[in-house]
Amino acid sequence: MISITNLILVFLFGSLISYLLTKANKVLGSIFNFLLTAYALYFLWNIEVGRSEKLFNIFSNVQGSLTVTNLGKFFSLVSFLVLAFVAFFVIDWIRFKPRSYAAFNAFYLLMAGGSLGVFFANDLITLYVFWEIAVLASFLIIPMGDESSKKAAVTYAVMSALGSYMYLFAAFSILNRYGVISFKEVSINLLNEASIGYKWFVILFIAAAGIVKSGIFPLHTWLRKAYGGSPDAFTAAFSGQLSKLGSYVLAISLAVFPTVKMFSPLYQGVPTLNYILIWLGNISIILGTFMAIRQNDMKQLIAYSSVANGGYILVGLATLDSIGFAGGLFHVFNHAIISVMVFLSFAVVILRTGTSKIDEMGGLIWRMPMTFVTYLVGIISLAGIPPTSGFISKWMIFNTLVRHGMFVTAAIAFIGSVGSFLYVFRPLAGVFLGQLKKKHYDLKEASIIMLIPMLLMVALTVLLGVYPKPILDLIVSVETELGIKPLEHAGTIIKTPLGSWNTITVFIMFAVGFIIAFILYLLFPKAKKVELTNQYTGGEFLYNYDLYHYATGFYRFIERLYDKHPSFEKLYEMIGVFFKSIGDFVTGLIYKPSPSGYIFWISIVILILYWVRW
Amino acid sequence: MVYYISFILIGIGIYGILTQKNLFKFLVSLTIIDTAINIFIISLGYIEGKDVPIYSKYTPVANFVDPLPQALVLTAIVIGVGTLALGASLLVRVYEKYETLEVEEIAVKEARK
Amino acid sequence: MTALLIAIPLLTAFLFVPFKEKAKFILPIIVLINIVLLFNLSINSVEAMGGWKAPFGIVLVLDSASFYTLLVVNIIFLIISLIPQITENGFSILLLILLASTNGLILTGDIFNSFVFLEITAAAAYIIASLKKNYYGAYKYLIVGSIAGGFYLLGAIYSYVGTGSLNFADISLNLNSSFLPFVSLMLFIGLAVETKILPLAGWVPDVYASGSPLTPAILGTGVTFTMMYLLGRIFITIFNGYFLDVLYIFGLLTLILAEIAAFRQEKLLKALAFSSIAQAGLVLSTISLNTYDAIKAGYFHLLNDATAKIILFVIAATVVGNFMKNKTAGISFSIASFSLIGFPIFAGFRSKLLILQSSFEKGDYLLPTVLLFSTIIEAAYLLKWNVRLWHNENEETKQIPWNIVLITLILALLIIFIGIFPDLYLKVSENITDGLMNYKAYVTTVLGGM
Amino acid sequence: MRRVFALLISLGLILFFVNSLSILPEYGNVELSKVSNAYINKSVNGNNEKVKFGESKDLEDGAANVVTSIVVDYRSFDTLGEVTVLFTSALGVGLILHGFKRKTYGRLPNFILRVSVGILLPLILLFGVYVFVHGHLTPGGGFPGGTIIAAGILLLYLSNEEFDLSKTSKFVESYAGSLYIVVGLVGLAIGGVFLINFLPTGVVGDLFSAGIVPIVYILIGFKVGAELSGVIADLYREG
Amino acid sequence: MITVGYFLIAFGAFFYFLGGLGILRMPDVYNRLQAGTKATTLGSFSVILGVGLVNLDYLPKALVIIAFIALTNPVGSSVLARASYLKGIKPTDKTKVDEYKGGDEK
Amino acid sequence: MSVVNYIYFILVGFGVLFSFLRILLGPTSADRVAALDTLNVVLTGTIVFLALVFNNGLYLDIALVYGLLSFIETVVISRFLEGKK
Amino acid sequence: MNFSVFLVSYFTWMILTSFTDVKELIVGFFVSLVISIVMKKYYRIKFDVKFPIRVIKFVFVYLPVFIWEMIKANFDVAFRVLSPSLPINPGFVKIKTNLKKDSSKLALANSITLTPGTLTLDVKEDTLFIHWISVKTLDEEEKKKKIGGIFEKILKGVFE
Ligand code: NA
Ligand code: NA
Repeated sequence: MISITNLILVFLFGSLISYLLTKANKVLGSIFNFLLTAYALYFLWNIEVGRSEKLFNIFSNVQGSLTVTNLGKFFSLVSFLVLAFVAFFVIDWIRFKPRSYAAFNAFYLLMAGGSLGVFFANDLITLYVFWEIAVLASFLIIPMGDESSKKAAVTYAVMSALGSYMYLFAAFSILNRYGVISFKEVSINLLNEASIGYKWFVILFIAAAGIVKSGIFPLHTWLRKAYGGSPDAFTAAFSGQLSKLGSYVLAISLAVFPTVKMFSPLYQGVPTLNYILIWLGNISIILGTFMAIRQNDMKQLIAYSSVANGGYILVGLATLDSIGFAGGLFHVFNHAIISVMVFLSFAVVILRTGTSKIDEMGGLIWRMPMTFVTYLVGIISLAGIPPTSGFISKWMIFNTLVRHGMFVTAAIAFIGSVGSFLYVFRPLAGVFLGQLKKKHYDLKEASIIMLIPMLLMVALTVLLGVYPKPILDLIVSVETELGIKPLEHAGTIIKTPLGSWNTITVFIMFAVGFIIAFILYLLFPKAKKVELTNQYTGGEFLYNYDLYHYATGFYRFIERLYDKHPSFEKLYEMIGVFFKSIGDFVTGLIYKPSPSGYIFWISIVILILYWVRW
Repeated sequence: MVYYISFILIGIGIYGILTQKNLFKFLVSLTIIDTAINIFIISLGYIEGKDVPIYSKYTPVANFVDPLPQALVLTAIVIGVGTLALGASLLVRVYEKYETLEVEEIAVKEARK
Repeated sequence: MTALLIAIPLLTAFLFVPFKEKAKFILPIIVLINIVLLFNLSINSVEAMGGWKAPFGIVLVLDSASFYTLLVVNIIFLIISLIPQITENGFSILLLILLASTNGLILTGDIFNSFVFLEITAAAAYIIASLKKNYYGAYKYLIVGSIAGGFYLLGAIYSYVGTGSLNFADISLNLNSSFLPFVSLMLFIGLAVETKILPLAGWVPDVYASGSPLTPAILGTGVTFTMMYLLGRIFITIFNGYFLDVLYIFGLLTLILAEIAAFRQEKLLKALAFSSIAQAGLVLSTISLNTYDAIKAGYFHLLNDATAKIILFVIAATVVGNFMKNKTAGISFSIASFSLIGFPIFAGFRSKLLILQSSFEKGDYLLPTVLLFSTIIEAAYLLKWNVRLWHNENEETKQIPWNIVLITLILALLIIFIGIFPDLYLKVSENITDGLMNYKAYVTTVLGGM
Repeated sequence: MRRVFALLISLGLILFFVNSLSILPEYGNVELSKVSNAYINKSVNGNNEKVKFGESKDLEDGAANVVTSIVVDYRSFDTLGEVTVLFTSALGVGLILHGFKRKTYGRLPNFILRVSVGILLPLILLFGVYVFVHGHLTPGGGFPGGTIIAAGILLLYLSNEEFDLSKTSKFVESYAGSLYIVVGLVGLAIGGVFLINFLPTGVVGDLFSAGIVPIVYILIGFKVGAELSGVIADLYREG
Repeated sequence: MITVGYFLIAFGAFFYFLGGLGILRMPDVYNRLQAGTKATTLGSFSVILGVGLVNLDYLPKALVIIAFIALTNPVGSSVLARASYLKGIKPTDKTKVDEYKGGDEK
Repeated sequence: MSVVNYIYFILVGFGVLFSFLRILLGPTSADRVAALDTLNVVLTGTIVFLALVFNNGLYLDIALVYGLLSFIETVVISRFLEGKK
Repeated sequence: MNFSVFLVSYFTWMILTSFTDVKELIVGFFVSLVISIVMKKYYRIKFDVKFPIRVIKFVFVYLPVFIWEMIKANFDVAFRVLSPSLPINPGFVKIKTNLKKDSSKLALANSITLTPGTLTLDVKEDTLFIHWISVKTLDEEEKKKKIGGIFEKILKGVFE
């Protein structure tokens, strides 16, 4: 078995090979990508926890190293599951990409390599290094998407930089204060740290990187445009894999650095800091849900849903409760798979129709039934409807919230769940149901190559919804490692103080329900199909489809509630404008049209320095 | 007194640069400042009752003012001349390009581009 | 022998006056000779010009700081000289003069002599600044540069009055402390203009963004490096840390303000010019921390900045349109940008780490904060420009010459190499730091056992 | 308002300088620095005798004009730099004004000026040469001498619509400058040090004294004359 | 000899004074030049010759300077007067005749 | 003969003062140049006189250089004033 | 090489160096030689057999008259400047001259400039343009006599 370091290097240099291969033959390069990610997945499945490798000297006295932990293993498995599936999808998808395809594949591997390093980094700075590699690689892929992606990429990079640099600042502060950076030693030092303020600063600053990456309020604004604009297949990996780096860092800052032991509990064993993070998660849930509802672009819609789901994950992790934390981790897995299903089916739709606007489509179920099924299962899981695995994780989180008496939070999480019904239904109805447009009559279903990963994900989701044991086992080992009371489960039965959950029973119940519903559907007469253009009014034919597309103003009644809402997106835009005006001011200050200005400054500097200093 | 004169000349030069709007006058002000600095340096080497630092039949043995500032000023003057020539040639070109040496008119023409 | 580093390029420049156009062929050879010669000189030697010993005559001091600075600057000249396309007819003779004067500035142990070389450098710089018909910009530079030169001269004279000597080492030993404020203030004004410290760096955007690749490529790298060295020599070695607190504040202000201004620019070259100002500010405030690690980090970053800036400026001024038809150049450009922003793998990351570590070590939290904040701004505009240059399609694009592509690519690979194995640059900056900080050794070397 | 500000700033700067008077010696009451003392007594390398005009022989430096002995001997390296500044400027003026033609006024040249310059010119040149040949003995030297020569050329430009400087000046400039460095290099070869005064220094005050000093000053005279003439020629052009 | 020399110096100084006064009092540039040139030329002759007489060592060079001034001073004034005229600087209103009009044409 | 020195410097002092006034008053640039030219001649003579005052013949050389340069100054400025046709 | 240039230069050199030093004479010889070679194109005075006579005439005839006229001129200036009414009656006049050589015309122009009430502005062929501080007549012959008068005759003797 090769070392992790070598595997990472294989990815980093593999990106060059991938570039050349793809340049020569698109499919070949993509197959290479798939094989590499698939091998990594296999490698990670078999990797033994506790392995440690020296990496490089960061400073003469500080050594960077890699260590395999259960937490890292869990996250990396989830990641490479997503990466491998998306890579498989890309094998066919990339044939339709006219430019930048070679760079796409190269950066894809670069991102994978970076992520691998992040999950096995043993210290703050090594993590940062790989983190930035992954960020850079993803930044490079984003602008290969549509027009809006150019700006989105920069916004993404800036927000990432904000998070990363807060993290880096904290990391160096720690290095300077304790002389160590490995997670284990740092957490020991933090436990003995006398200054409460310092602990707050460190944890919040480190968490900042995770907050940005997983799109938690208030640093979520980059997400809509970045997901919406980036290349369609990549969005799946972006949401399914890359955002999980954020969750990973959040898990580290909350559990590896044991906040429970560092801060006195505020309520029911949950420390203040965690409470604050839970509230950030709450807001993200609300915000993501309600913003998703009003999107017309299906990718941007699910992008907002990612904000909400990032919120769920954070809420789960921040409880630091046996079941809550497990729920958070489980949701990491679920959301990863859901993202792949949803965004890959979107990728197919966009590939075939050339648009991502909901109101420009309709009735695609008749042309792309398999894609529809993938999306359907994806959103069922997303909405947390049993018997999918999406329900289990949400249920674990609800359970914990209720148990800890956080009823407001629980209510919010519930509202978010209900809201998700609303938004996932909009693409469902707008894109797949309803009238098929004339121009879409000749559309074809996705190719076999594309369908394989999509349908495998469908199967996986249902399977794990029924039999979540493999995941739960992994989660238990993580919790054990982190000193959190491990989840009690018996393969398909999850035990909680509020009762237990038997996945098989639930599955059977729902399966029966579905069958009955389907029979009913077949029995009852169907509505007559009408051509959309056959509408007329006052003797005039109407050609303005959009006005009559029923996805237009779909949730107008809800949207009216918050039409003129204050938003952080606007706030950041304002900050941008503010900086530009400062920029103008500074430019004007320094850069003068006449030499007088320069001499003015020389004189002023002399006068000020002289009179101030001496 | 000489110190004050050179300081005032520096002040005049600075004032000139701060208030002028004609590019040529900047060069003039610059020259004033240069000259003032040179006067100042020379005066720093002046010793009352002493002679120009040249052994000659008029002053066969040393009874000289400080020769070093003079030597330095000689260098500074030549450097100043060089700068002046460069500035002048640049002005010729500026005038050729904008047909004016007024700062504001140039700014207008630049903005129009 | 040390004097040959100045004499050879100067002699060549004089000889080639009647055949200015031919100078571009001789330039690389001369630079190469200089580098070879440099390696044959012994470190920690003092050479008295005309045989007049310090403090009476002018001495050239070759210690580890000046040796390595010379090495860096001469290599920069070598790189530039290998791109003859960017030197317009006759301008390469100016590079010979500039080479002589920067070498002189680095070697000289005499404050008035440094003024003279400063003025040569400035004169050559004004002329180079006038490339691409940028006469007005060059004129503005000339005015501000001359005033600054005047203050530097005054500083030199004041130190003469306060010491009775013009020798650096002598000044360092004997300068009457009542002179320190005046002398350091005046020298600071003189150097601030050339080292691009705000608010005295207003000339930079005009000069660097004229569209000529040569102007920023040489002024923003070789000359800047020389000036930063001189600044270090004066304020660290000679004044032994006096005044550095002021430099620290000015450096920070420069860093943050220039980044904000760069963010606002609508022309790439102007943005790069402001970025160049900002990086100078960063280096300045880092070395102002006046610890071994900080100074090392400062010069290390200066090296990285120079490497990146050559690539950025040369490509930005030669590539019209987008990178898709000039992919290699585009990749080099992006690598240089990433290095400036400080992404891992790239050299700039290393310097950022070193700066952060050294400032934390000093107990300074302000510099890291400002640095990280300004890096975000820098990332914003550099990445924006990268995206624009890679992904705009409508502009027409010309192929750029192979040697520019090759040289920038080699430099870009160097950036990655340094990012992974930083020892080469570290060694250089350690040696520079050693030389600059070892105040006693300098004085003893120059003045003998005084 | 702008003027008031400018006035305040200028006054502030003047005040800044005036404040520095507290550390400066009183005017006319300066103490000769140790360096200058050594220069005047020609004792950098340890000569304890008093220097006497027309008598002292074979000193470390033989120039009667102490300023010259500083400029061309003790601090000759500065002067090389100074020459380079001028050289660079002359070069720059040429590069900047490249492509221009000789300026004309389009009117009858001034008869009186033309004729008088015709008579004066050789005398001006002679005087210029006189000044730099005696640079080590009398006030003056290569820079004023060269300037005088260039002034003569300027007069020629002013009085004559056709005159244009020949290429010869470029060669004069080039060779004079190069020879300066060559003199320095010869010193390096003979004495092991760049710009060392390797010729006998003679008797203080003698025309043939001071070693390389008069030679260098003559070279400088030619170079400066040629350079300034070149600058004049270039500035006397138009697009 | 020395007395004569000093007398000449004092005499010359008086004409220097007159030259300055003429420059100040005369109404236009042409008249100013008239007064200034004549007075300063004679003044210079007198002063410089006086210096040469007081110290005979200086006499040769003094004569060179006198010759030089004799040649350049009137030329300078002529050149300036012509330039003023060509630039169009108006003479005083008292000026009656102008026979120079168009004198510079080829 | 310090009496002569006094006489000389008082008379010449007034001459210089008057010229200065004219330089300041103008009104045209030609007037200023005329005054400057006069002033320069006076100064040339005065430098010669200084040779006597300081008993140093080197001033004669200086006077010659000064005289030459001031003549050229006048000619240059005149040529500049005259302008193009 | 131009011999007259050489002579004038060498003579000037000797005055400048006070005829003292043999080394100076040697150096001066070479300097004058070079200048006379370089300057052959630009010099205006030619030496011939009549040269000594000309010098004698110049020194003993021209100079006394010139100096006398100049002193007169200065008292004229003194009178005008010092009198409160500033008695002037200026004008620009032209006079014809018979002198042919450039150098003699220059001498005439300079002489006129330095003598009472007149200032030469320009010379064009045989015409001198003069600023006259008190115009007394506009008659050609009388003008010529009053302004150029004696000098023209003397200069003809000296130069031509
Ligand atoms: Na005159
Ligand atoms: Na007259």
